[in-house]
Amino acid sequence: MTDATTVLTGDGQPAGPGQRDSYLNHGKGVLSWLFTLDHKRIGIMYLAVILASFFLGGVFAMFIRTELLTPGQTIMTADTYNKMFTLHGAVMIFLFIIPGIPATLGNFVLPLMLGAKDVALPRLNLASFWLWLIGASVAVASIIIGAVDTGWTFYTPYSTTTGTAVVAMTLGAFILGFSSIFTGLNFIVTIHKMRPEGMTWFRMPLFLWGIYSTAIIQVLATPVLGITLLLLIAERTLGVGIFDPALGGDPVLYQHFFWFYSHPAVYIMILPAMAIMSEVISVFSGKHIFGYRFIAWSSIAIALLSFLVWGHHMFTSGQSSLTNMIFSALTFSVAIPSAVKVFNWLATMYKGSIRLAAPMLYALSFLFLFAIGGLTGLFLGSLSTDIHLHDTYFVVAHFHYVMFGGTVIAFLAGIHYWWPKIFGRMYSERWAQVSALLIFVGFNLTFFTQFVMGSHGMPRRYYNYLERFTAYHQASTVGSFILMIGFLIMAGYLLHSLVRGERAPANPWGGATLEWETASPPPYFNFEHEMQAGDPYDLDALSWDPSIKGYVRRDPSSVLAAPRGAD
Amino acid sequence: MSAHEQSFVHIASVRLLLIVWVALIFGTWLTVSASNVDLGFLNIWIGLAIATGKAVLVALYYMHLRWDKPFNAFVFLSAFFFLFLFIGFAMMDTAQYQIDLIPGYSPGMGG
Amino acid sequence: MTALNFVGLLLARIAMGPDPDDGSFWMPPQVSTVARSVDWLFNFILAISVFFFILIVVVMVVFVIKYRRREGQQAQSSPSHNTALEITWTVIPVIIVIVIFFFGFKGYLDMATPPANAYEILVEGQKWKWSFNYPNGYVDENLHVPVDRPVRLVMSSADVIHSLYVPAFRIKQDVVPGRYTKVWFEATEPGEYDLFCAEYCGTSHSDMLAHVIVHPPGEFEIWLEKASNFLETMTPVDAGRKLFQVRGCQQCHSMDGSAKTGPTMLGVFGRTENMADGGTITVDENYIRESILEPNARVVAGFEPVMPTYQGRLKDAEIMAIIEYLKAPAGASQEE
Amino acid sequence: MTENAHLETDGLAVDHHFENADQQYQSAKLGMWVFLATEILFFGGLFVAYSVYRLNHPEVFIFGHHFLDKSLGALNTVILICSSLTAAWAVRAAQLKQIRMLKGMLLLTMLFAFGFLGVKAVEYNSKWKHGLLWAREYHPHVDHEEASEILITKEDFETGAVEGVVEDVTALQKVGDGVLAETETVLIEEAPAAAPAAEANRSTIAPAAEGPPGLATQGTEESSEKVIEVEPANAQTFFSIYFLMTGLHGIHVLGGIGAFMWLYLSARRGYFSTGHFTRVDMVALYWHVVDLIWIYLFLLLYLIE
Ligand code: HEA
Ligand code: HEA
Ligand code: HEC
Ligand code: CUA
Ligand SMILES: [Cu+2]
Repeated sequence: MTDATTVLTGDGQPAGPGQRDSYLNHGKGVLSWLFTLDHKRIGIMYLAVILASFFLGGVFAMFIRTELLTPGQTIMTADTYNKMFTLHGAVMIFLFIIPGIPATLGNFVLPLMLGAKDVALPRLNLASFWLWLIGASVAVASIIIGAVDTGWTFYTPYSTTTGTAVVAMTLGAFILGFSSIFTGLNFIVTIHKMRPEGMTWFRMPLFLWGIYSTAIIQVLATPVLGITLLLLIAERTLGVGIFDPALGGDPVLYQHFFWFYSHPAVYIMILPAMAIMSEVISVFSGKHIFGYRFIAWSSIAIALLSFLVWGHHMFTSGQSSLTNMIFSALTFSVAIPSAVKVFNWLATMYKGSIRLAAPMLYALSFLFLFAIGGLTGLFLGSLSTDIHLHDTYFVVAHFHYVMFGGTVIAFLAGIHYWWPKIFGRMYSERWAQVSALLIFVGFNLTFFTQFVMGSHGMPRRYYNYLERFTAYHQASTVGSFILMIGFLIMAGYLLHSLVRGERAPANPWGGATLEWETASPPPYFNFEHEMQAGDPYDLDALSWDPSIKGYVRRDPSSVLAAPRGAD
Repeated sequence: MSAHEQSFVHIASVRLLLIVWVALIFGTWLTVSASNVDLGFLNIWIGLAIATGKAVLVALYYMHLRWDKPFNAFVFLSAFFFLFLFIGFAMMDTAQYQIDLIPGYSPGMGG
Repeated sequence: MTALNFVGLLLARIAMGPDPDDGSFWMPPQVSTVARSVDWLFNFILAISVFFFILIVVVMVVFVIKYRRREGQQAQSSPSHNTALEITWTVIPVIIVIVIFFFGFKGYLDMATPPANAYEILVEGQKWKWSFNYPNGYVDENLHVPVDRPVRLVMSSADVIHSLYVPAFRIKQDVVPGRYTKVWFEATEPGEYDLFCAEYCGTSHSDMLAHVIVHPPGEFEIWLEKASNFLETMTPVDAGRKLFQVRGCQQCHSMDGSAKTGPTMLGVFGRTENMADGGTITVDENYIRESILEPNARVVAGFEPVMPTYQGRLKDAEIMAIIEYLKAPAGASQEE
Repeated sequence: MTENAHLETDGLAVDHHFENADQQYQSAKLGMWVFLATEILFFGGLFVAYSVYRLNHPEVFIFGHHFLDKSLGALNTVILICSSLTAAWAVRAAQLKQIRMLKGMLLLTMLFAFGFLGVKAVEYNSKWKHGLLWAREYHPHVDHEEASEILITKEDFETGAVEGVVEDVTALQKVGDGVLAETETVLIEEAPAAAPAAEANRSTIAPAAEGPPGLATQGTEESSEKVIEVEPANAQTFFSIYFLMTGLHGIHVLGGIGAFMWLYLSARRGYFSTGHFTRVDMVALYWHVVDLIWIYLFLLLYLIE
């Protein structure tokens, strides 16, 4: 590994003379990024495009909230509004949150945690990124050629009869599905085949357990989304009459197909979030994680049980009563492993040494918000209450609490936690706290009001609403603007950190997983040594070194296996 | 995973390949003949049993599962497990709500 | 942080003012026999949720305060797992959710099994209109029901999926093309309540509303009798106007000259229309009749052939009335 | 009966992030199996649709499958089994570095695959000619260009050669074991001697006294009564499912041909002389799954009774 001379790093910052070789400056030019096989670069490219998608989805959200400021028309027509929430939902789900954590942080961190040089199948990894790009382009193209107005669920027969660009959007989602499958497949293989010496299954960092469980769902559920969307496309283009009642098809069967994927998909969203939580809470409490095995097993349990509950989205759909009852009963089973995790995280904080740095602030808001989101799932899982609450804003609030309050908040925790590792720079802690606070307050104002109006009977996907819901909607809209300001601040200080941020030490937080053993940002081949793994939560093995403003291992040889031969 | 583990690959003999081939052809003949005998509801199950027998032969011998890591077989089988789950629930539900359906409803078929 | 959140909630509460529909903080008024049990379960789950939520937040806050990192201080040691404890907090939620499931299931059984003597009303959903067919053949755009009497709705859809939702009754059921779905309720308070379409169905989904009018004892029959006779009691023009509203025509046809999904009906009679196949047509009685019964036989240029047929759904006398209404000068159609 | 061999790992190029050839091979293999699992669930959706419709409307499937040609289906099954044999053989050849044998087997496999598609094309063509397509394109009709296959024509009714058949049947044509009528798709079947003609789903157009000429030989000698079965409602569903399943399968066959082509070119370039055989192994695994799926499709679509 030679010292590089002055080169441009990937994010455009000039690297100082004599700067160490890192994956960021290992190759130059756009092509060295677009066709890289390096999991770290792929992770960063994913991060860029996925945050862009989040921004796009967020813009749609702000249009939605602005329109709902008053009943009737505020800024757009009904047809435009219907397209807005469809695009908001579809972009947020298919482009942003499903690939979200695994493709970005998972890609970057997973091989590092394994002490490996890369994922097992780097070409597939790149292919998955390209599929994402293609799929996203097709989906975004649908916006240009007339957008879609079906809701992100594409229920037939509305989706087979509407005149909007359903085929383009579903084709996009179909391609994105394969991107997701390949990511999951890759992680399964990597975790099976590339664990370093000493890392038995129960010595894996819990982040890996979470990503692994996610991958199981990605691999087993996503193909069904694929065939569902393919059938929908065939329905529209050829008229195959499987889902379209006009041709003898069954629209409720479509819903079974859709939710067979899309329910497990919500755990594709939350499991990686939980995975991040286990790392962050332990590290910022300065404590060994509590109940490792329960947390690990509960991830697998959630993944498997998630396949048994899809019918809870269909309690009022015409699904038979017997099926309703079975699905309601099974639904509650998923709540148990989630509860286990929450309690274990709390117990981890017990007698700890808790630092309220930005990642931990997000972790604490996660606990707060996910508890609300998850607990409101109980109202929905229970049959008689769901009949009333289904398709109202109560559901909208529920899923924003779990998806935003859960996944997005944990994603932010993860971004702040690994940011120094990824870019080798620190961000402004003070601004991070301000934005975390704004997001927390804005979020609750936006969506807690929606629980109340939902249980009062405000249906979702409503462009127009009765006078008496106005106050709720307006409070919600105000909240969403606070939320937006929080995000703009975040975008500001993170961008600033890329250029001006203080240099980060290898281990700024005192994490004991392997990614903290290499430089920030890591060199091209990740580690100078072959690594071996110890207990990933043995935080006592580290001590603070004020001279480098970071943590160092008391006994570095405990993680080093043989030195690496020249590659 | 570890360097000291010996690489181990199975190579199927020509004889084995041919024997399996004969068995598969025989299985095909058997399914076709079985379908010509009217055994009521049993037909479908017998057919499925023979087809599954053929599938198992292909998987075990042509796909080397018999000598492969058990985990690979587990992965493959779990796909079937989740598929049956899907089929099972879907069949249970659709059968239950049949009475609500308007028989032969298909206004778009033009007749 | 929690304090701030409570401030947020408080602000929201103040902004909302008193509960607008006379319900409680969470729920609209209870107007059906099942509402009470639904609300009971809702409150039960709410109590459990609040308990666990407060537990979690309090524990979290206490830990954060008590074990806050202080200069040079390390975490104290404590076990990193405790099987008995972990099993406890696995089993307790298991028991709780079983209880919740049980009550939800029990409440649902009541909602799913209508009493034998229920009064039956046929409901049809179409974009973006509800029609309620009473046993005597009368069709209304609102749902009128007697108080204290089980009512069963047998529902079907003419196009896409809709969903009939009456928050005050706590009932909701999708209306699916190609099948009959059913729902029942027994209203307990006379009054007027909202009925929503809860399944997204396109442009005017949020305007696919109706009222539920619960009549005091004895008055429902009187209302039905009077309403059913409108062809006799009203002038043909008025009856036509009513039909035009009730039967969903105005969802697609305006009376003010603007084109909606279909051409405006303002001054339609005697108008010369260009047809999609290139010909022209002067609108007369026969053409209107044909448009209603076989809408796609001849399609007006510039419009999609999406108008549903009313064959078998409108009686001859009713079509006559509609024709009279469409013939009437604009003034007649303005008056309310 | 079997030979075990230790792979020579020395001298094989190993990607930089792997420690040795075995790890690389096992990773690829696990990856492939996971991919095959996704394939099962991908196709699985169609099997769900099949099961649901077949369970609820068996008459549609009974009716529809008569129009498929069992013998062509069986032929294709045999072809695919042969291709599986050659694919498995190709793996063996690659493992043993028998390059000529490998190339031969790859060529044979591709040949079989094309053969399969050819037979499929014949079948599709016949459906096409009679309008037996998926729902929106489902317009069954007699193909008058194939005059020789037409069993009964309008004249037969007029001359009284056939009695008792409803009037608007103007021509009957046999397609597979099914019979198409000009105005209605009907099926001529043996009526069980004792059973009354009007079973629930066997609504009859008319029990033709003699049975239409030309069909008499079809039946067994004992029961002479023929029932013309009317097309059940939503018969199009069968053909939708038929085309979806065989179509998706056909696309997989095409993909397989592409993959074998790639292997063949690699073989010609000498790639497999180095001892790498992972690629052949992976493609063969994929191909066997394509075969596996067909085994079920053949049973479920052609052999319904
Ligand atoms: C990240 C995504 C995510 C997650 C994690 C969840 C988690 C859960 N969801 Fe949610 N859900 C969605 C995303 C998600 N959901 C989406 C997107 C929709 C709507 C889609 C649409 O229609 O557009 C939806 C809709 C939805 C419905 C359908 C509502 C309807 O349309 O009528 C139901 C019904 O059962 C439901 C239930 C649950 C349950 C029981 C959980 C459980 O997993 C929750 C478990 C968690 C806890 C229980 C909290 C933690 C535990 C404790 C605090 C301890 C105490 C606990 C006990 C005593 C049990 N969800
Ligand atoms: C991940 C999922 C996700 C996320 C995060 C959000 C976020 C938000 N959603 Fe979401 N929403 C859905 C998924 C999501 N939504 C889905 C699936 C539906 C159902 C659709 C359907 O019915 O079909 C829905 C529906 C939905 C509705 C209901 C519409 C209706 O039924 O009529 C509403 C209404 O208020 C709403 C509002 C919002 C708001 C205000 C946000 C805000 O939180 C958004 C805040 C974000 C921003 C303002 C972007 C700011 C970003 C930047 C400035 C850049 C940041 C850069 C860096 C961090 C570097 N959403
Ligand atoms: C779903 C929308 C829809 C509904 C509901 C609907 N129509 Fe139409 N109607 C159309 C469209 C679109 C056209 C133009 C295309 C055509 O001629 O078929 C049309 C055409 C007509 C015409 C011919 C107009 C002309 O300018 O020549 C008449 C008359 C008419 N409708 C009457 C009615 C009446 C009466 C009803 C109710 C009983 C009704 N429509 C309900 C959509 C609708
Ligand atoms: Cu009808 Cu929504
Ligand atoms: Cu769900």
